[in-house]
Amino acid sequence: MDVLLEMKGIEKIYPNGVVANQGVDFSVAPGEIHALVGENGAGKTTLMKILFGLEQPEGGTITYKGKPLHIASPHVAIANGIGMVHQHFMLVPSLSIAENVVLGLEPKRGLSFDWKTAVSQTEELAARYNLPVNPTARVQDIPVGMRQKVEILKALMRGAELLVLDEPTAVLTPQETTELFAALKKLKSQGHTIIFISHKLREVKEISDRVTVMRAGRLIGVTDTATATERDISRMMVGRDVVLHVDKPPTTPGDAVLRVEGVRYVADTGKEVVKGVSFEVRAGEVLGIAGVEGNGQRELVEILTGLRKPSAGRVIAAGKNVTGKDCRAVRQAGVGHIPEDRMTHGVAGLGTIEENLIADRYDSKALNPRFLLSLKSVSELGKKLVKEFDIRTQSPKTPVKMLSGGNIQKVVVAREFSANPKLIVANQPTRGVDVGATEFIHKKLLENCAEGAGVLLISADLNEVMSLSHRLAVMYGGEIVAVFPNADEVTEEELGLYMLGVKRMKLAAGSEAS
Amino acid sequence: SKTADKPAAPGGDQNAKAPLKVALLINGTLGDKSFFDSANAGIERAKKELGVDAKVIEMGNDPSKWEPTLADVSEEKYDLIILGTWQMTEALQKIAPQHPDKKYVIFDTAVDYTKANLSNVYSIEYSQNEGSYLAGALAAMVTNSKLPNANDKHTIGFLGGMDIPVINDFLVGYIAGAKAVDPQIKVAVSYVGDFANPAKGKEMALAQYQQGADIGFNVAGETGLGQLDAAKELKKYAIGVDSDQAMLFKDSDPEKANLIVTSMLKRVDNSLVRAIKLYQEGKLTLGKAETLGLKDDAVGLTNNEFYQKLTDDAMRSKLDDLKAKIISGEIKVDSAMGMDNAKLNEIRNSVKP
Amino acid sequence: MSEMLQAIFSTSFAYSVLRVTTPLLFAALGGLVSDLAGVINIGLEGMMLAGAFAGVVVSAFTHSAFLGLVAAVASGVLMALILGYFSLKLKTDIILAGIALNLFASGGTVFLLYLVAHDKGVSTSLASKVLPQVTIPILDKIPVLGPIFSGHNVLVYVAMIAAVVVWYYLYRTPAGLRLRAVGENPNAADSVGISVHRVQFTALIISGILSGFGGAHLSMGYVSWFARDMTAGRGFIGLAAEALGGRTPVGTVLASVFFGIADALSNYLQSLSIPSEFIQAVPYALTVIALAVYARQQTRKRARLAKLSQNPEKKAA
Amino acid sequence: MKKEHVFEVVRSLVAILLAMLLGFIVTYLVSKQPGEAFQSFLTGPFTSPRRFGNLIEAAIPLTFTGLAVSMAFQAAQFNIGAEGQFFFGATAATIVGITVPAPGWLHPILALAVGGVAGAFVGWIPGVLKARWGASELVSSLMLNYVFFRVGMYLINYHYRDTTAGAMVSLPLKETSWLTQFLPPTRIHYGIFVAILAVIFTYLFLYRSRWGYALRMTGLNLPFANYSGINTTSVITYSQVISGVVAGIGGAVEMLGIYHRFQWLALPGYGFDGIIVAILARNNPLGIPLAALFLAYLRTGADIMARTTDVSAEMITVIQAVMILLVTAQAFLAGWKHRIVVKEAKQSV
Ligand SMILES: Nc1ncnc2c1ncn2[C@@H]1O[C@H](COP(=O)(O)OP(=O)(O)OP(=O)(O)O)[C@@H](O)[C@H]1O
Ligand SMILES: Nc1ncnc2c1ncn2[C@@H]1O[C@H](COP(=O)(O)OP(=O)(O)OP(=O)(O)O)[C@@H](O)[C@H]1O
Ligand SMILES: [Mg+2]
Ligand SMILES: [Mg+2]
Repeated sequence: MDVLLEMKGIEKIYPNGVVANQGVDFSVAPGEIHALVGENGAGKTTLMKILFGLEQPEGGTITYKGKPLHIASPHVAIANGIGMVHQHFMLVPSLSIAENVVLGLEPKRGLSFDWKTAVSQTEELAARYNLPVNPTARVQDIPVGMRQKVEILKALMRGAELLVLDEPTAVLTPQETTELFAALKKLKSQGHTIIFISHKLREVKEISDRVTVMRAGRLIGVTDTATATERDISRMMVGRDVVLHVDKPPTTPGDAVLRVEGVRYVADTGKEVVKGVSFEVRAGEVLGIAGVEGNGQRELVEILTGLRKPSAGRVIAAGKNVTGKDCRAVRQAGVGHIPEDRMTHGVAGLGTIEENLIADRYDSKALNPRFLLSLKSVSELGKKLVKEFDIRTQSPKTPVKMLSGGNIQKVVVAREFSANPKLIVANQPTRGVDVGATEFIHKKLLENCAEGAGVLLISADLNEVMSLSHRLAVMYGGEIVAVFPNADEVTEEELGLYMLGVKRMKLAAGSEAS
Repeated sequence: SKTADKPAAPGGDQNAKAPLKVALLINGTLGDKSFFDSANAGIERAKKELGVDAKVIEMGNDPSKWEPTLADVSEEKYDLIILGTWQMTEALQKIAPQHPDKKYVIFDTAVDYTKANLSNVYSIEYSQNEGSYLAGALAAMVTNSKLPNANDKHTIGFLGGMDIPVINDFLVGYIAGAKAVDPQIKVAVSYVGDFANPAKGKEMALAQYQQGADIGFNVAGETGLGQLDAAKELKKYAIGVDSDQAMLFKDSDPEKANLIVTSMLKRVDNSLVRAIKLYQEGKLTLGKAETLGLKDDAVGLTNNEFYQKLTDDAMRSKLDDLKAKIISGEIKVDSAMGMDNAKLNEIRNSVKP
Repeated sequence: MSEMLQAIFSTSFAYSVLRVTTPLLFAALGGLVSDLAGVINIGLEGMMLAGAFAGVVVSAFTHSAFLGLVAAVASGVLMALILGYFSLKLKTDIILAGIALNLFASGGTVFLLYLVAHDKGVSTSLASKVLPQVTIPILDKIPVLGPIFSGHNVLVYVAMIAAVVVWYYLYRTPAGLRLRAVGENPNAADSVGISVHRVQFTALIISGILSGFGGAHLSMGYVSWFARDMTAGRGFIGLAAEALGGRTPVGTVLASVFFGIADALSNYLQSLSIPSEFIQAVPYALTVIALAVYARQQTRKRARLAKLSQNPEKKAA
Repeated sequence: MKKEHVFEVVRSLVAILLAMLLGFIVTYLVSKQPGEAFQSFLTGPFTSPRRFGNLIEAAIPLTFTGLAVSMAFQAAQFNIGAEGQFFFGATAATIVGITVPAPGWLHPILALAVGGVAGAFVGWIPGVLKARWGASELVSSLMLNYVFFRVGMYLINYHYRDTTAGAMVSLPLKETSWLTQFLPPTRIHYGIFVAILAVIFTYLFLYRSRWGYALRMTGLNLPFANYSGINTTSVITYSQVISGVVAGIGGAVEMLGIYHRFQWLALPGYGFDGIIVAILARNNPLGIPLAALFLAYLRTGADIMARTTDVSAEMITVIQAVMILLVTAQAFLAGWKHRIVVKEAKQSV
């Protein structure tokens, strides 16, 4: 079989001593879609960063198109037709899409940057690969799905023949994922080669020709996708069998722990992004809110949790009116919150695990028996939670930043769940988290629910909302457009139609989703 | 062995071959174009003319370092330690009695001889107010003169570095001298608030000139040099201070030099050479303070080619007359030293434009 | 008093505002360029000082004001390279490196001044050159405008042009696009093959060039010699002006002019019977007040926007 | 891990040596007595008790401003204003020292307290402007230095000036207010204990109190702190206020311990030095006194060198700048460090 890229014996040790890659052999055939999978922290991103010249390996060789290639910087990679779409987007928020796409290859007229050509080049490219975007929009104003497209366009603009996509679907809706896959297949048919990283094995099965599995910095194996089942792959990844589907226990919901009444929110730009949303969450139930990102879910969650003040409406959490109150008041009412972006809101990266675990209770009597913080109590709490929530770390005193994404998420979950909340607002709780950790977080979520907490679950991962929720609502354009009292009676496709605004239910105003 | 060649007892011991060891402590830095530079010049002259072995030590602008430096230097092998300014008096009053074998000269201030046994300290004071009196008189004559750049307003300027006693001592003399010549005189007074910001000094001087002054006196260290640039730019006159500022620019910028009528100097250099010489001769009046003024030529206006060119006989004879009266005691010039703010304000307000 | 008011509403006051503003503007623009590239430049003060010094010395020895200016700019650049080498290559904390650079310039210039001029304070013994004053032909004849805008030192005009050039460079050229991208998200720039270090070095060099001009204006325009520490905090004021101006070229120019006016005002206010200390504090106090007022207004504007739509909702309810 | 610590020490030593070498080369070029000059620089501070005392005395104010700056830095706030806070604290303490009649033990405490309050006030302004309206604390704290310098000068000049003095100085402080110098011939004074207390206080505050925890989390990640229920508005304000208190007390200590009457005509520069100290100590309160001693050692050695040899004070400023640059160069010898890390990681795998 032909080989386009061959990485041999790749070794990578980060300056902090983490061994991220250990003698990894990885090869890709021309024209294939090759999936790379593994648990959080397995070293996938690192391997790809080496390929793209963002990191330098301590050992190993790279052969590309039959010739040895030393990739000293992304510049070299780009010049050789290697493109990469990063797990954490690498875009400049204040610039327009067109500017982001042409950055580094700017068209010129005289001395000036040729804005018109930049726009038309972006348009052409978008049309050619069927990735429609609005070139003049600023990146900071566009939804995540669109950003994903911009990233791909960026790579294609540079003539990428080998395209690396690091977890591109983590933030997409099923429809968007379908669109993306269509685009990828088109690329493949045009002769591009694609490396595809994902934690969603279903997608891997759907799109890839072959799969390489990594665990703890080592290569575990390569198989043809067609001959392996999801279960096989996940066993290779984790080293044990994983329960891929949760059985949520039946529930008899109690009193309302959250009542949202006619909440509205107007952004700085003057645009109304939440348009009079009302619903209720009862003790012991999971209410799922599905929706494409950027339809007001983020603002809604931030209003419910005290990060934003609503422009109008009321929020009653655990019987207390917390409308317009700050996070502290909301927390005191008994609300836990798993935020969408763990690195921005969920943790202080440079703080230790312990420090992050006490963030919501640092001033409690238990931790401050006298005047000072009791280091002993803090450390006991840390040890207890690290154990209980299976946070993989050398010590609770390790800075959170050193953990892999999945483990960082567990830190957040540990803090929020251990506070015995009456209501949990969980926004994308397992985004970018590997199968093992996802299983764990789901289990914990349902446990809390069974103990009587109400859960509001917001997720772009349909599989997740559908399997965990008792009731389901769909948000589109700042409104709730559909409510399903029994989540088990809906199909993915139907949900997708509501999410994209194609369909819409007639709901009585004020009593939506109640 | 080190103790063997300990310098001989000071005071004109003829058989001592070892030259007199002198230290000059600068509580600031050199390059002030003012009395530190002048003191330094005096030491240079003493090296040449009197054969002393001297070291100049810059202590910088941090007052907390001054006392320990003085203490340190007092323990080293110097015979005569020279220092200046009022800020050093308290330290000297503390340290001098601990080193009776060392001799000290302090200039531009006097120690309080009642506070301790200071029989090894000689103090030199200058009547800068007397010199400034003459500068004020000259300024008043210039503004009323027919000189090409003089206007018909009776306004003169004063650019001070800061609103502090040493500077105000110049001001008080200056105002008094100006009033003596022209009772109608107005004096625009500005303080820059900084001794090392010549651009700001220039800006303030420009403001004074634009508000009617046609001559100004700068007493502001480097900041004051900005006034000279302002004078050149607007074709007005200036009076320098502490070093002969016309001569500073004689070669590098004659146009500017031509506008500097004179400079008011404190001749620290002369007074130090004199003190060292007296010491070598064993005649220095240690344990006492001396005030040097116009009569000792320790303060006064510079007489150079530009002064000659810009002033006429009448002006010069008037100045000579005033000088004689001050020396004879017929005119008593007020001093800002020890003056309170109320009195000072009264003086400033009496000539406010 | 009336003479003072007359002076303040005169053309010469406006003229002096431009002159006072010039060195601040150079520093502020220099600070802006490096700040937008993600390197905060605390060393502007030192860069200016080096420029002021080199301009005087070289013009004195070559008898050419132009070569002096070139040297001023070159030494600003040299300081920028030192700052860049330590902060970008050796990863010295950028703020610390800036402070060290200022120390370095402060000590180094006096040391060299002593070597060349045998003076530790001012360079008056060197016959250094000044840059010419420029009379602008037609403008010159127009009342009011002529006396305000014509007849300035050439660097005053260079500063005005520099403001436009900096704007153009930052917002209209590919290099400016890259520079802003690097400042906002270095990873993004890196991922498209732009060398972050090279862009940041370039930004520092531009910063050095502008500071060099600013220094030259002080010692070869404003006054005609070098004096120790003669920048007297202007580099910091420039940095403040850039921050006050919201990190945009237009804002930076406005903030610099604002500071220039406040400073010029304080020079004229001395004839009031107010203790000089208070008058000297005027420019700084005004800056704090302006900063507070502006920030407060921004906060209010945001609050007002968010409230706007409450009204329709209230009506509906 | 251990080897990494060894490496840090070695790296710093090599950097210092290199800076010294550079300094020596320059000294060699400009001095007729380079050997002697350099020796006096290195060993000068240890050649007499008084000189050693100078080192300690110099480290005291640096400790205060270093602590002050690091407190703000820990909250991710800039504080260029320590300068003005220090200055105004000293001014306020001067006034108390001159005017208030109080017994010997109470007087200094009172003066320190008032100095702290004055510093707090100067720190409060940028804090509250930032917290309420997001106004850049870099601009406001810098500008306030210049403002409060003038306010202080006005107070002394117009209300507490010693009119009998031949310079702009305040009336002498009452002896009851002095922090006694207890180790003659040095001028080491009781202020050193205040400094030690300040170090312990800031350490406990930052690492052992709930307010310090809130402050650090705000500094590490402001949105996170907000989300966790920390009142970040008040944290930002109090970080600047406490920073001001520490700097203000520092100014007061310096005034009561060393000066005994106010005599500054310019800002003394401890604020900027405090930034150097804070960065050298990586904002760790326990490292601050060491960093302050290091800087004080450089300065004292330099003074002695300038005083006893023909090397000028300016040259020394240059050498200091080079040392600070090299010693804090993170990437200096980084390649070597990486090889050590790689070797260790490979062994442990
Ligand atoms: N810049 C870095 N410095 C230090 N350690 C790092 C760095 N980047 C990654 N690591 C560590 O290297 C290991 C491999 O990380 P990598 O990002 O390659 O994992 P991954 O397989 O992409 O994980 P995920 O699925 O969570 O994205 C992890 O332990 C991680 O903590
Ligand atoms: N300079 C660094 N030092 C230490 N750890 C780092 C550094 N840079 C990144 N890391 C950590 O390495 C880990 C891997 O980083 P990466 O960006 O590849 O993905 P990740 O956060 O693990 O991904 P995911 O979002 O899929 O969980 C992260 O936990 C990150 O915080
Ligand atoms: Mg990854
Ligand atoms: Mg006249």
